[in-house]
Amino acid sequence: MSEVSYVRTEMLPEREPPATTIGVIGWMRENLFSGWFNTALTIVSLTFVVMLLNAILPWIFSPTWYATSLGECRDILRGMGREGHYPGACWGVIRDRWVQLLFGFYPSELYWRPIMAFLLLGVALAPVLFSDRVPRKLLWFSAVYPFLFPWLLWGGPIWGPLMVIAGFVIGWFVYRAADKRAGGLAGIIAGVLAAVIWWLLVSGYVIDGVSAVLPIGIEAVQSRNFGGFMLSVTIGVVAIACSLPIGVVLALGRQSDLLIVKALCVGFIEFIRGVPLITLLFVASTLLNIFMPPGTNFDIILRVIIMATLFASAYMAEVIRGGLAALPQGQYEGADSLGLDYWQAQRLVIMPQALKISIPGIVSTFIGLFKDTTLVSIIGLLDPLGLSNSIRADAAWNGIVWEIYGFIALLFFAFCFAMSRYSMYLERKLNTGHH
Amino acid sequence: MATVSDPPKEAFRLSQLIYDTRYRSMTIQIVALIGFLVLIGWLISNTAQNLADLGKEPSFQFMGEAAGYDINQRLIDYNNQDSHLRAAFVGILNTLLVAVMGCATATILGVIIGVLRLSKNWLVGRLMTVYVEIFRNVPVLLWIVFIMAILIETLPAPRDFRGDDPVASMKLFDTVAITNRGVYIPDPLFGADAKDDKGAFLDEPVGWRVGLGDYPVGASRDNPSCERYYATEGPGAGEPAAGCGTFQISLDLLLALAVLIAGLYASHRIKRRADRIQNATGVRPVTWYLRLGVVILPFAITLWALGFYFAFPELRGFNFQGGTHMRNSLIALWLALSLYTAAFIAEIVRAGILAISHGQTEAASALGLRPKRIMNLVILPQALRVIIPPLISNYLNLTKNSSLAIAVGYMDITGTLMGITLNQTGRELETVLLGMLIYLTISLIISAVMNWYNNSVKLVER
Amino acid sequence: AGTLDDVKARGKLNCGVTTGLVGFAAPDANGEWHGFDVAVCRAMAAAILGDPKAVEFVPTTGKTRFTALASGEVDVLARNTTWTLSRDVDLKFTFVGVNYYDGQGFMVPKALGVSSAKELDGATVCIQTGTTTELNLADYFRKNNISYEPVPIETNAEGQQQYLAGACDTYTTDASGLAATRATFENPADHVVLPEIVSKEPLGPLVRHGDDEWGDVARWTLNALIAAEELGITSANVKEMASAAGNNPEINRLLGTEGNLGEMLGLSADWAVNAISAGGNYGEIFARNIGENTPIGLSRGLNAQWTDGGLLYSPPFR
Amino acid sequence: MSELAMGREVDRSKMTVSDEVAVEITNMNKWFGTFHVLRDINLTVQRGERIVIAGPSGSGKSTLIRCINALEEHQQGRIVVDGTVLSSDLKNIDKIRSEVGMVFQHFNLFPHLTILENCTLAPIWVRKTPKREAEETAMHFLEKVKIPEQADKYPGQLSGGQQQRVAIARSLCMRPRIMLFDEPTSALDPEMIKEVLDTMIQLAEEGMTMLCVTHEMGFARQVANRVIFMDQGQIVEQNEPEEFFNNPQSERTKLFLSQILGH
Amino acid sequence: MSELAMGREVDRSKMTVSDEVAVEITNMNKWFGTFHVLRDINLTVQRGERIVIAGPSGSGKSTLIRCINALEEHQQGRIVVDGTVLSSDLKNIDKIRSEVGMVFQHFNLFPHLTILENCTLAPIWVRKTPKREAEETAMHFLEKVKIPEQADKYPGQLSGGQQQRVAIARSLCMRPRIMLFDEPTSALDPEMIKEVLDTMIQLAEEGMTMLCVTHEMGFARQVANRVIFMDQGQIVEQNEPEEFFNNPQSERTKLFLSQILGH
Ligand SMILES: Nc1ncnc2c1ncn2[C@@H]1O[C@H](COP(=O)(O)OP(=O)(O)OP(=O)(O)O)[C@@H](O)[C@H]1O
Ligand SMILES: Nc1ncnc2c1ncn2[C@@H]1O[C@H](COP(=O)(O)OP(=O)(O)OP(=O)(O)O)[C@@H](O)[C@H]1O
Ligand SMILES: [Mg+2]
Ligand SMILES: [Mg+2]
Repeated sequence: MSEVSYVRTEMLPEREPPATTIGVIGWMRENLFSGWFNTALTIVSLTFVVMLLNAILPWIFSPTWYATSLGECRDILRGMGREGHYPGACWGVIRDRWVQLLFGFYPSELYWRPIMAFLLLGVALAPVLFSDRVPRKLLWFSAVYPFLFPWLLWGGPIWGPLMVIAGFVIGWFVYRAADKRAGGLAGIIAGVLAAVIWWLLVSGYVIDGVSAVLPIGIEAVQSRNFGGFMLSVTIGVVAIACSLPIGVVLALGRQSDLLIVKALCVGFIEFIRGVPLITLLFVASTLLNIFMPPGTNFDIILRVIIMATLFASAYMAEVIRGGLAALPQGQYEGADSLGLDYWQAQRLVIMPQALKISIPGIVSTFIGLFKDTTLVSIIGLLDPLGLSNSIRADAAWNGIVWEIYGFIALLFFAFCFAMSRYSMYLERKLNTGHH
Repeated sequence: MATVSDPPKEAFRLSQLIYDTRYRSMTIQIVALIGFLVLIGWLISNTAQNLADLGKEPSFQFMGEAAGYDINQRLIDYNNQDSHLRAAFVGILNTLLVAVMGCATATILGVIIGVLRLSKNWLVGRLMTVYVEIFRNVPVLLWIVFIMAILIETLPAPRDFRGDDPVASMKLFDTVAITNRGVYIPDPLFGADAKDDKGAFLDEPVGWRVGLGDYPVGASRDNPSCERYYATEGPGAGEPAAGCGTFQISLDLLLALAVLIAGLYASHRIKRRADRIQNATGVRPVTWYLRLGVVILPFAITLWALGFYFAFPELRGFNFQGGTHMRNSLIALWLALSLYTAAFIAEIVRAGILAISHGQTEAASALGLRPKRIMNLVILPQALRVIIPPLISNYLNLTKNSSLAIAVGYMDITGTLMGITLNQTGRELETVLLGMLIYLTISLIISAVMNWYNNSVKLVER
Repeated sequence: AGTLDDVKARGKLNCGVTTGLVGFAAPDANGEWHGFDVAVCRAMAAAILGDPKAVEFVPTTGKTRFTALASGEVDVLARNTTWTLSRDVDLKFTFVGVNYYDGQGFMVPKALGVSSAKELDGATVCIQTGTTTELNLADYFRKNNISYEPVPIETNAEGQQQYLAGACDTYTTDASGLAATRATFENPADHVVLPEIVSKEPLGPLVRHGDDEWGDVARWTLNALIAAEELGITSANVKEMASAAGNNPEINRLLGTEGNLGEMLGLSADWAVNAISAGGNYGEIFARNIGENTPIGLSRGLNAQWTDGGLLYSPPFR
Repeated sequence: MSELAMGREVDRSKMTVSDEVAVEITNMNKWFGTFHVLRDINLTVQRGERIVIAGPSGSGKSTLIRCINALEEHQQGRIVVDGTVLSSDLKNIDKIRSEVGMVFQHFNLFPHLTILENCTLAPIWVRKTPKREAEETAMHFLEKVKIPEQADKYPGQLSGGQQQRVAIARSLCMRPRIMLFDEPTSALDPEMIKEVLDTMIQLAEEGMTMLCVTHEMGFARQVANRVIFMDQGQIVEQNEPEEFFNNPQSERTKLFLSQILGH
Repeated sequence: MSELAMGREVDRSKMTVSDEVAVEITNMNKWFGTFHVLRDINLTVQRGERIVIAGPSGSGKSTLIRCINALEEHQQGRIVVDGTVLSSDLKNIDKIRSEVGMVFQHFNLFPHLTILENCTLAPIWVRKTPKREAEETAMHFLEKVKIPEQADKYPGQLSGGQQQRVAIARSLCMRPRIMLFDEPTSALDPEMIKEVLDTMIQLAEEGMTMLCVTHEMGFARQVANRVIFMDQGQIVEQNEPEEFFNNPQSERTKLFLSQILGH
């Protein structure tokens, strides 16, 4: 055995690594040129990127911002000596139509309303999405916002949304009263019934009466004036918001051990998820009126929103079911042992947690739905994609293709990319969650 | 010790329906069921009344009437005198065609991109990230019309191939023509298919290698198109003409496929034998050439014997003739769906591989396994369990998204049944419901496969 | 209540148009709709409500247009729709007249050297789906026993794009559409419209079956525009002519200075004055939207007054 | 097993057993599917009694006490809690649950609510106590379990021992007449076991009726007035703690005790 | 730290050290980016030696032994394992890896393979052993680690201690000449530590050359013939266990030992 005993008397200092492993050279060796295969890959990709940019950049840089027709663009480019198949982009069409692509036919003097609605959406979502940084008081605003949003967009007398709120309030009081006398389930049924009766039968007269006396309101805007990007966002936001409660109910139904309820929920969810959205939109455009009592007439955008809501609810139900499944059994038992009944347990203990876990999934569902709103162009709604056709039907811009598609793609990309990043951030936060 | 006396056996009280856990669930379910039935009844009665007002009796009779329109791409015989039902069937086949092609391509692309995204090469990794983000965050419909526009605008038109000094020329030794009407590729044909331009049969078949010809399923002697099929002599005797039978199966193709499958089976046996030898001796014999040969040789011989040849596309008249024509609409839809779905699959593949902890690779390399073996024996079997369920749900999405075919005029089931048929007959209720039913069936089949797979590969846990 | 009352109560006319077709209907940058079909709706709005701007335009596709009308979502459909028996009888609509006599034609590039549709054997044909053209085309080629390859497209803009890029050899649609499309080409002279007109395509506004009062309003508004041209009433002189009864009794009856035609229709006496002031008489509308001095440059052709050898022939206002 | 609770003298003065019956179980049977978990259980608990249930894993201890507050349904036999017969009638179940507190092995606090909210949730919604009053009660019990200062924190921010004490306080806020404990200390680190056991002892000293599944034999010796030994779904032996530990009758009990006290 | 391995007398009869060199590390340096993890390491291990490496967290212990079987690349210096110089030559790396077994803190068994398949995978694919033979070897080693009856189960069905023993068996199936252990017991519950340490002692008794990163000082005392103390990427002190524990030289060693044995 050799001399084993060894004591280091002075500690060695930290030294710089060999030059080839650090700095730009080290980084390139490590990340771009490690081995012949990687080197080849690097060269191929570089060539590809250069070729792509070479093809696209000259087209993009084209001084046609102020052109008023495609012909004028062509003249400008010809004047610069740029001819050929694709001499350059014709950006005039974007300058001419970008407002329309954003707002559709919404009256221009009322643009502040959708802008405000979407800005306030941010405020209303803040307490939900950034619960750790925003005061909880703001939740009140979040609760009112679902009524504010449609009012701002569609306008009309203030009494409409107020009466809807009144329905909830009435339902709540009836629930409280019936709950005391007859217990949870009966209370809920009575509450829901009271609210529905109020909305369907009573509120119409009340609105008419009150608005005759006190005509407070803002100018009404028909939903067929909605268009462009605003239409996409509106469909997406309304459908997701409305699908949330339906999704919760469906998810609970699917989780329950009541066979018939479960079968109904599973049937609905699987049906909706099994057919393409476009067929549901066909239903909206051709069949929904047939299903309704004779004489009812929703306009097409409302019908689309209804179908989009049903569509989103099925996906939402699955997302929430995931959230429910992630909760430990002990939470249910804890609530049971304290004597909370089923609905109290759901409302106070289970749902707050399950929904929080589900937020990233909800955001993803929203992104998916939002992208899918472009499908409404197929049934003739003028979302950005539908508008692109109308714009091309204008004699001045007949023949334009890439500029509009590019602009629309950019809008969608910016929006969806931001949201997907946010949802990833949420997921990380949930994974490392503090409490 | 105090005792509680037994309460008297109680009779059934109405309140038990609500408060007794035994009956309560029944009550809720029956209320739900009644509510559901009332809703359905309400919808049906509304529908009936509305239809009566419009004077439209729900009926599927129109499906038997002549469709009157033409479909450019069809996998089975079809002309404008065929029924709407057959047109719908052509549509279903087209849907399935693009779905299958899309799933295959999306998987291949997705796996490559997903793996490249994990590459140590910074540039490649970044490029793939850009790809994934761009494709996921832009609506698929936009991609479809975008790619269609690219195909139409940037590829040469057939007229560019014309003239003494054509602008464009065919690719791959004049066998493939890429035009903005689609791509023409060589068409694999058998001896029996040799016909002249007009589709008439050549008097002199190509020697003895004439193949077996087609078999018309559902042919009958009453059908005038089948005259030649039942004839025993004359040119093309025994050959069914178009329109004979519900559909026709190429016997040559069937035989060739059978031989191919047999070859694959033999190759599988060889692999099994190699496994056995390895188990016995530890050394795995080299068998790839055997396995390749046993697949390819018999297949090639069969093809030769059946008079297999390629029909090359050729510019004649307005268009290229001969060869298989993959139309723009198909290509655009196929590419867009594949590229879009590939972005999602890439993420799934990446996540699947990342889900396998680094420790697994380390442990395997510490045992002396080579990287390729580690991939095959350790990483992939585990990653596949993570990857396949979401993969299949992406297949489902792709299939559903194929209904956007309508945006580029690809005649799938949405284009035929829920498109032109709906429009020409005004039967919204019947066509849309039937269309939904078809999609639902396809989806349910796919998800049944998914569930079966999920259950069969669950990792065993404590 | 009848549609007329509904419209009056609503204060707006709901009018179904295309999602965009050059010359016939398209929104401009301000969201205002313009075009030949649009003008009919504006005239109707003016006649009924006195305000040509009181129209809501509902863009429809080939697929959704009939449902929109049948379900009551629109009051009138002015979307270059061909009048056919089955649409009238089976789909239960009433065509109130013809505002454009059209026929399906073919456009080909000059370079192709084709001079007749019969030479199109084996050609690739771009065709809008969901229209009668699809069936006409199939019939025509079958009748002449020649083959073709249809390329279905959804909108005119797409058709134009495919045709220009050479993805189809010929583009077929109504001749008006062809001319309109050709007019916006960079080099219109490089393309010809073939002489064959393979079908009759009388295009006109339509309403639902069963509400004849409303059908009358639509029918006679259209007729008023046509008659106005025949009688020499223009947007420039209509005010003056309506200010006092003139010596042409028909003009007087039309402009409400004599008789009670407006009342019979359930409209005000000056309904026709309003309709004509909205965008002028038929000839003015034609000239402004699709006529020879517009980029589209259609000649009147069949759509000239009967007095000029055309087919436009308004029943008398009496 | 840990004998950590032995630190102080236990004051048995208030730990009197009254004549009233708190829980009475007669011929109770329960099956999970075809598996017979509880067989002919007969058990009477007087008000003020402190019962410790012990037995090997899987012997049905948890199932037994979960039957008492209807977390599990039993299929045969009778359970009477505080004069109320446990039937499938929801009202009875509600009544019993608000009379019976339960503490779990894994605390089962609600992570999205603060400690105070955890404690006031049930009083407010089930007992319909005004919020102010519920909060006062909650603070009282939090002081009793010695963590009033944590009231505004979330469960995730507390140690295991603290969480379990909150769980006890939460149950007490409903002012239950019977407390059930299901291995309240077995998910805890040794240092924390003591603080929880102390709290339980304190509760016992105040005369609470307790049924406690635990392997803390020190606690059983000090506090219990009966130890019940279960095996294979049956009550095999029950006795006073002294007798039970020093002079077990059944073979199985002896084996179990030797294992559990052996090292 | 747990001294659970102390249960039995260790038989040192076979634990002889030969003259042959098993591992020789000369002036080895390694950086992670610009961070200097290993600094001028010099270490010679004789065949049959059992070396325990200790040191504070982050001192580079894991990195050092991972360099020995090329799981990490070193940038300067020479490592010779069993006569083979560790270079970037793939063949050498393969050779070394099949001579050197490694056991990880987190077992890293392959969850999709049964225990038996885990053990036969490498012998079949790397050593080209016939399957039958590989399985026999595997069963032999599984018996040695005392879990032959689990051969057909999946890793997920085993307890941590069992899994770690399987991991040891899996390494042994390659019949390595040197074994590396990286904190093999630190992810285990106390009861399980003992069974794993027992297995390792048994291995040592049979004369296996071992390098073991561990904080089980009882094990070090009983089995090791050298303890190496590392700090900040350097070998600060090495000595025989008796000397090392009773008479540490360097200040850092003393501090470390006081912390680790302090309670
Ligand atoms: N929900 C259930 N479904 C089916 N079997 C169950 C269920 N809950 C418990 N069991 C089984 O019933 C038996 C008794 O379980 P129980 O939890 O009451 O035992 P225990 O005595 O509390 O054991 P431990 O000391 O491990 O907590 C066990 O065999 C268990 O596997
Ligand atoms: N892959 C890596 N990249 C960068 N730094 C690393 C990497 N692996 C380890 N390090 C760093 O190198 C240092 C030494 O790590 P090592 O794992 O060898 O420490 P250790 O002595 O085993 O500590 P422990 O007792 O915590 O396992 C640590 O500071 C660690 O953060
Ligand atoms: Mg238990
Ligand atoms: Mg380490």
